[in-house]
Amino acid sequence: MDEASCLLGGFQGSGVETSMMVLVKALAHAGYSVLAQREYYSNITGRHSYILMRICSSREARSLSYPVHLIAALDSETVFTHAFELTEGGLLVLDRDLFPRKLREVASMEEQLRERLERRLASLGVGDDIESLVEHLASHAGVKVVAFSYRSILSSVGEKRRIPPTQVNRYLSSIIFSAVASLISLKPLYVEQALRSHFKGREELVANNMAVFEEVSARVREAKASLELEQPKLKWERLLVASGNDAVAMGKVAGGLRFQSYYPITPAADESLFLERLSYDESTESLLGPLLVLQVEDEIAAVASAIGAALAGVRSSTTTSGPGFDLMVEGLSYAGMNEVPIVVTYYQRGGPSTGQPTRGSQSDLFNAIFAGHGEFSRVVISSGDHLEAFYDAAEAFNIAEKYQVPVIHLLDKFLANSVTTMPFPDLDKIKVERGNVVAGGEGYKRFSLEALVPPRAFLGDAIFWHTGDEHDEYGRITEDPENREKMYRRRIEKMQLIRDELPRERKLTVQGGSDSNLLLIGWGSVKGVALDALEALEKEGVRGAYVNLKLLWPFPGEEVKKLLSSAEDVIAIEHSYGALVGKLISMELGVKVEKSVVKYTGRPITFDELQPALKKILSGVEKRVVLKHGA
Amino acid sequence: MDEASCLLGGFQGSGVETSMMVLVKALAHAGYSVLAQREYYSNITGRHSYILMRICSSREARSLSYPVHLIAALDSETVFTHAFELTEGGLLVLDRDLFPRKLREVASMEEQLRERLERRLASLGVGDDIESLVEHLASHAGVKVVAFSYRSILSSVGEKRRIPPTQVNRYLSSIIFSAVASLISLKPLYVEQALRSHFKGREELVANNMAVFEEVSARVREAKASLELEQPKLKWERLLVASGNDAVAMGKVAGGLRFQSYYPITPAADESLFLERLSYDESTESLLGPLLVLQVEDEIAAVASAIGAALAGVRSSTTTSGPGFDLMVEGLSYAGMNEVPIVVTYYQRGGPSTGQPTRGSQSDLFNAIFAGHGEFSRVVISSGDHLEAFYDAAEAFNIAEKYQVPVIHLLDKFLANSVTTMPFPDLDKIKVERGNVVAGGEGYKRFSLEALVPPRAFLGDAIFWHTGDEHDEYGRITEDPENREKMYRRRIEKMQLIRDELPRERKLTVQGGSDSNLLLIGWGSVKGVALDALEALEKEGVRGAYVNLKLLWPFPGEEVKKLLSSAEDVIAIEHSYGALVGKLISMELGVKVEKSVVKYTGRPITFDELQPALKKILSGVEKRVVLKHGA
Amino acid sequence: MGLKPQDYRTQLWIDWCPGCGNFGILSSLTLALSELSIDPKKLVLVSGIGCSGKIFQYVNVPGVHNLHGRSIPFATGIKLSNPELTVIVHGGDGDLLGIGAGHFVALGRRNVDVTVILHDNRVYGLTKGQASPTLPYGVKTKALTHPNIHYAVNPIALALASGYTFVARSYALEAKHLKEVIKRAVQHKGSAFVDVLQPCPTFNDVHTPEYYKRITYYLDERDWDPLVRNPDEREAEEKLLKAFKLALEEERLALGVFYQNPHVPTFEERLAERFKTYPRASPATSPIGRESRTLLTPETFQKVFRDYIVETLQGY
Amino acid sequence: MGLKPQDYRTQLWIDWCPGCGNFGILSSLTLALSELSIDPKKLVLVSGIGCSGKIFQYVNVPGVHNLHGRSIPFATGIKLSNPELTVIVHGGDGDLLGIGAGHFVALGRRNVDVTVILHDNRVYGLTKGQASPTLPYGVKTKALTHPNIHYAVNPIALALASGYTFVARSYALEAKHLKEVIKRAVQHKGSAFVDVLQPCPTFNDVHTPEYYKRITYYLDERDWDPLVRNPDEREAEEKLLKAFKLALEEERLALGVFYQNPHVPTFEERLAERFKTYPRASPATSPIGRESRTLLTPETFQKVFRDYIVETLQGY
Ligand SMILES: Cc1ncc(C[n+]2csc(CCOP(=O)(O)OP(=O)(O)O)c2C)c(N)n1
Ligand SMILES: Cc1ncc(C[n+]2csc(CCOP(=O)(O)OP(=O)(O)O)c2C)c(N)n1
Ligand code: SF4
Ligand code: SF4
Ligand SMILES: [Mg+2]
Ligand SMILES: [Mg+2]
Repeated sequence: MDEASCLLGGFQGSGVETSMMVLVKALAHAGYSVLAQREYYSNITGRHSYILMRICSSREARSLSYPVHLIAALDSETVFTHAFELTEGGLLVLDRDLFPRKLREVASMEEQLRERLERRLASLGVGDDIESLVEHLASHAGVKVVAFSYRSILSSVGEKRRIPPTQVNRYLSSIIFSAVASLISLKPLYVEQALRSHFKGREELVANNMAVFEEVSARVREAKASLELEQPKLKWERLLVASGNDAVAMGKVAGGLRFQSYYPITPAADESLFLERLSYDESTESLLGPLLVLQVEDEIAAVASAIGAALAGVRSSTTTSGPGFDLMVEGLSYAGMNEVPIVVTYYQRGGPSTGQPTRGSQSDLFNAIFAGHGEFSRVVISSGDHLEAFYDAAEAFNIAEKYQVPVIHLLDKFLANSVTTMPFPDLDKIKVERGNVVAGGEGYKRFSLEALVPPRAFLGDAIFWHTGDEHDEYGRITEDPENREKMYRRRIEKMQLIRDELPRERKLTVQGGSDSNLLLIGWGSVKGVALDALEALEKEGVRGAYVNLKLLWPFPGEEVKKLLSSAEDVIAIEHSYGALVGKLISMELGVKVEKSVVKYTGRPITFDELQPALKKILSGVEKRVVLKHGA
Repeated sequence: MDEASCLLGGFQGSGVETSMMVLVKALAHAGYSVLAQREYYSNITGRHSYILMRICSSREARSLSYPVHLIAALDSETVFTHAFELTEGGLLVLDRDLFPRKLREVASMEEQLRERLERRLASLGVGDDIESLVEHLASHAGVKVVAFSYRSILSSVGEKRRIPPTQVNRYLSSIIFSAVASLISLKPLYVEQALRSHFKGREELVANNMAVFEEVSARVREAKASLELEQPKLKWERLLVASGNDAVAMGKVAGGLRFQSYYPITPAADESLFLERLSYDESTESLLGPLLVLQVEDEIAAVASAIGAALAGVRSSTTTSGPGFDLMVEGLSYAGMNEVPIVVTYYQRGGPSTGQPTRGSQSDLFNAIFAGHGEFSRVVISSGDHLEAFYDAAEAFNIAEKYQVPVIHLLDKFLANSVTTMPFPDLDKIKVERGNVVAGGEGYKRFSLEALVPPRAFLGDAIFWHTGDEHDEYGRITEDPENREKMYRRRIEKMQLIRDELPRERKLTVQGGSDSNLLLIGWGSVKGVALDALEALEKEGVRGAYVNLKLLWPFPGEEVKKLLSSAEDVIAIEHSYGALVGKLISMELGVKVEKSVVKYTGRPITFDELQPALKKILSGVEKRVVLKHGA
Repeated sequence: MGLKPQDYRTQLWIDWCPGCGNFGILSSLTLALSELSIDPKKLVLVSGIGCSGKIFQYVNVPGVHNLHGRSIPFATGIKLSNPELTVIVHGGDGDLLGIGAGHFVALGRRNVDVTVILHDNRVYGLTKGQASPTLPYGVKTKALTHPNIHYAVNPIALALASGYTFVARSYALEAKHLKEVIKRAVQHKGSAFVDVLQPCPTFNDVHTPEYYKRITYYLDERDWDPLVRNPDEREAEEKLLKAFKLALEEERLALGVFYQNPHVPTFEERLAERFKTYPRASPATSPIGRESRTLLTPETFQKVFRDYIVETLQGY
Repeated sequence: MGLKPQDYRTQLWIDWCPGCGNFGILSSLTLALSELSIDPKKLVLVSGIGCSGKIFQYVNVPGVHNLHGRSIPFATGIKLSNPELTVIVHGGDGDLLGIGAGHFVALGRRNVDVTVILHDNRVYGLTKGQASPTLPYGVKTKALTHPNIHYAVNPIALALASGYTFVARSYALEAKHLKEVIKRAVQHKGSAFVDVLQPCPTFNDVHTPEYYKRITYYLDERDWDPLVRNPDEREAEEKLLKAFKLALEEERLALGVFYQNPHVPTFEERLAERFKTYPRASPATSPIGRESRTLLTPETFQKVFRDYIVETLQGY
């Protein structure tokens, strides 16, 4: 195989995430490309969480797949939940001590799933304990079971490394990354390096983990199991292992971020955590200057303080998710009215309301574009993958400052919480363009009507005013209807300027046969899976292209129109119920996008389900396919 | 004439509004139909405010016009601001003592206007004092000037009625309604009744005002001036004199409102003031039961407490404008998620941000429809006039409860702050339908998946749960993907139910020749002026129809499609920059509405400008006309 | 009614971390409810977003898990609409004193008869351990990258300054004390606030059970009398001041009732002065229509809206 | 610099009502600024929405008239980004203590060096006279349909409980006193709060100048010492308590400084402990790019993000 899908599972808090990080880094050291996504409950300890991971030898891992070739389970809930999702002949690594565990004993499992599994086991005539299930899989689905006692591994490691018995349990989750690494036959050096990087040189931990790795490797060898993954053929020397949150944070720093306000919310908070970690780092400070990261009392304060910072001349940003964004809307409208360049990084999660706080969606497109009373210019951009997210996060400031508008960088949980091996960005591409900045001076008119983008001075440099009320060129309240008409129009007409000036590659990218009749259209985290599905279709003789919309607002109508005009089948793909991007196209172009593939379970669209869905549409059986796969 | 336009002006706080109320009531007693709109600054005392009023003898007054036939001015700013807007041969009532006043002395006038007027006077070669201006108008525009000393009126009334000199100034504004009433030759009885009603029987005030009226009448007679308005031919016995705020409040009471929360904001607060006045009224309480009106700490609390009340089984509502609505968005999303029937009355004003707090707009259409993260069902309705607003305010609760959705009643300042002679509503039309309400009981499932609208119990009746997280049928958190898919879909599919079940007349009304090629389309306060413009066009041989969209969301696509398909010229009319209703149509139907008349100065579209604008479009000269008239 | 504490519990698996102080709060709450013999249907548990907020589904009474920070206005709408209901708010320190601080202050001005129970773990639990408004300055709990740069808000002092008429502190792991305090808070007529010190073993590795054991002590009501016994402003002020002084003590944390003034009329009582029929006929218990028709007849319409009605006098 | 008070005034016509207390606040403010010789460009006046908020355009310094209730977070963003600026917040009682109360409390925890001046007219002026959070219970001002059903928040007590390190009360019509208090507030290092009693002749016909004349008195600093003189917790606590007691007095209203503690480090000072270069190099005064390019070179990128960089070890 030149690619494999793996699943690492355990209860929340049992170290699954650490396992993932170590494993991804080890794989990166080996030269594989990896995409790994965390799927977890809105819970701190106890609920089921798992990592879905794609590892590729010869191309970029850009989508996930479920069923998987390998499951490494820390607990029985993982086995019960996912075991049926092993591919024919897949590998199942589990703790032998779990064998007697019964389905009904898994207290943390949600009722609906338990009932479904009970029905399924019953209909298959399989007992409701792990052992029966495992036997069934081995005999009926060719699953290769690698079972050993995790306890015995830990106690032997504990003895060897003289770890106090109360602490040895900490290494439980090391077993699963070790198992995967062993099954792929990763060199110990890669694992060791990964551990060293993850534990920042705390050698004790590294050595203990390596001891686990060795023990597990031995069991894997004993079991004569392996995942036949080809050696990596990718030619990278150095890369980044980063989540979407990380990529955005790095991009912001590259783009000159100086002030970030936030109120904690999933899945946005990790971005600020990254920045906070950095912000008091002496080397960062000496290299870049101060980066102020401020945790505030709510999202209203977050947007308000970010605006304040921007008025002081600082590149400022705030980061949030749906519920928080709702609270920022009034501030956004103020930023529009006062032409304040702020960047709001908006990570979508499952809505409405608190919704599914730790699951993904792309259902907030219209909230990002239309929320806010009154008409004003704003820019909404999105990123198709981690590297795009990095560049876009930096560029967002340029757009904000050049056009003096609030910019919303619309991302989602799928990207935010997936970790990937990301190419090194080309820093030459990162510009810092501040637009029409002036020193002020006598008679300075902050809101001059002379050009669409007025001259901007910073607080401290000149005397001028801001007000959310309609204002004159100096920024003082006026209700004069003629001034109103001109000022209002100027603010809105910036949208056309933005549309005119932004280069095409900031508006959209097209990949695949652009001469083909099939056009998939989507935005954000849909990109990877859409491209993989297209590639697979191409192998079956169907050529198509994917339009990755990057500029969502102002809508790049001209460009999209041209693309649509030559296509026969246009299919919108989105993590939502409404295929909102299709509606947006309809609004802007007056052309209905009738076909769509959507998913709103909170789980990402996976490769295995998208390709058949597209085929169903292409064959004319359906116009709209709702995807539902995933646990 | 069978109709006349009048303008009453003075500085804010000088009694112009009282004048308006008395005059409208007096005209109503006489049997006229009146529409009067307040135009004022976001200011308590001192800035220029005026009333624009249309009085009709033989048909319903439903639009305003500017220029006007009559100006009654309390101060020089009124004269300077509006005098050029008198029709040929119009009447100007003013205080003779103002004659020496110079333009540059009007401190409260905004700079831009002053400069424009200075240029205009200079270019006409007219001096910059009132006297020169008045003379110019009299000689060049046939204006009939009725000037007398207001001071002398007051002092003579003061003497006659023994009013202490310090208090006599309170009657200053009585001069202007008296002047208008006299010029129309209203019977004193009507004026007296109006005063009695306005001052709630405080006879002293009534008598003092009547004394002013008599004095002023005498001066008017002396001046031999009159407005040749025909005697009313309308056949009403009893009507309501109400603002849009009042009409909504009455409708809510009729509809069973029991809890209204609010945070003060223009132009919404007057609705709550109406309800507060009523709420502790013993007769109301004994007739209707308690009506709780709660002023809360902010709009977040407003929507939250309204939701709380609705969960307790109460018809509840909150009322706001753009900035406040922005803060309610997160709550709205919660109401959507928990299928809570609340009514949010949303009065649009000029945005973005604080914008023009006391001016009008319809620029929040998309905020009302799309704000809020995640996808959920909501209903957005609008009202074309006061009577519609009354019915709609009542019906909003039925829609909310029958479909268990938040309903947004989208109105605007133009309607809110205009007072009209409103026909008596037909109470038989007011239904109270509570939908699927149950008592609960064992195993009660608040969010049953069995029907699109689940059974609703009230707090106190049963044990069940609510959560903004995705939930199971009992209302308990679950993240199960299958439950998610079903629950999410059920909540959204209610939209189709609403679309299917609502009768056509709740979706839209069409007036005019529906067989014609010309279709004007708009919503809310556009209705009156659109109908008047159509009527005028018809006199010129152009037949057309006006589509008054009442259901804005879910969009009545079928019905609109049918209407559009037969029309050649479709023109959207809206108080906005973007003609948003056209974009909404485009989104829903995939048909672009290319022609529009828009206005975004904060002033209402007036009859005099709409008709020519439509003609410009019909003749093919323009596709989009931006109206700018009004002071 | 003889319901046992466990009758107030649902059967759901609880997903708090092992050792979490929330377990203690939950069990003291159900103990208190059982001793108070509250009809489960007539109780509403309103909770915010956070680990704390999840308590709503573990208690077998109607639950309204709402928005982060908004429990107090939700509770206000519920309670005033149907004053027959007993309403208890549970929230975290972020929920009630961070994003919800404005509502917290506003409730003090209203004295609506609801109980507010603060799960005070000094961190934002559910978002993975950021500093909450009650985390003291300079403390670095597990998930912080750096010691806390903010000072802490003092919940007791803030409640006293805001006008709460019952203010107490208890500790999640002192089941009996907490149960008693909750009982008194629920029985108190007016806005009651209980600051419950709550260990969060997962993220707050500084304010541990050992820490609280060391730092807390019980108020001895033999020499500490928090109750304002007479409707007398002087007594109220004096006791408020003493409570405030006690609230400022940070070296040791007193557990018990800091202040209780039963003489301030509740919002409901003030409403009842205005409505003749409230709370007997409340918004929730008064009819709103007659057989699918409006309550308003043409006659009542004319009475209620008399000020807006004009008769044409044409012909007079 | 020798600027006169009128140099701090713009030429705009002022649209407050005749007799409005805001005129007094405006003139005391410009007096104070002139006596403090503040460079107008280096001052930022941040104001909320309300009659009070309009002050921003009458003062000839950079003004940020923002959203209703949000001045404090706006001011925080400005001040922390550029600590060279002097930042003064003006807001109404609805603005700062109604919709903005959450931010008001949060600022107390931060002690950012800004001054907050409350225009306390006890009504919502600009929306036509509704009750504000500072209107006492039972009072019926002109525009209310019924006496106020809410109790009032006590601004001074709330500020003290929230952690403001300078808390004072003055009166809009006592020009000299107010000017002095504003000066001291602006000079105070930390979050300073001034509650300015402000007549609103248009809507508040109860709390008139006559009323304030009757009810107010000056604190005599010969026997009232609000200043915490030593960095000593005990002294601070004692003075805070005394201030709180004074704040509870409602029969007569003291004018003057209630409490001042200059020993609590400001947020800026606490930041400076962490950033080596702050406030000298602040976000506003440090470069963000080199000639339209990012500051990050490939080398610095690798240093800054070292934790995220992985070398492929293929071949090892
Ligand atoms: C508007 C909004 N902002 C942010 C969040 C994310 N959020 C969820 S729980 C929480 C804080 C939890 O802290 P706390 O209130 O102290 O409760 P705890 O978990 O500690 O019990 C936050 C910020 C949210 N749900 N809504
Ligand atoms: C979010 C929001 N809600 C409501 C308003 C309307 N509003 C304008 S001023 C004001 C209150 C004014 O009262 P206060 O803050 O006391 O200031 P004052 O006018 O008395 O000086 C309100 C509620 C608004 N502008 N924004
Ligand atoms: S994170 Fe803390 S508060 Fe939340 S459940 Fe775990 S221990 Fe309890
Ligand atoms: S309403 Fe009151 S506060 Fe506002 S300007 Fe007038 S007097 Fe001043
Ligand atoms: Mg907490
Ligand atoms: Mg006020």
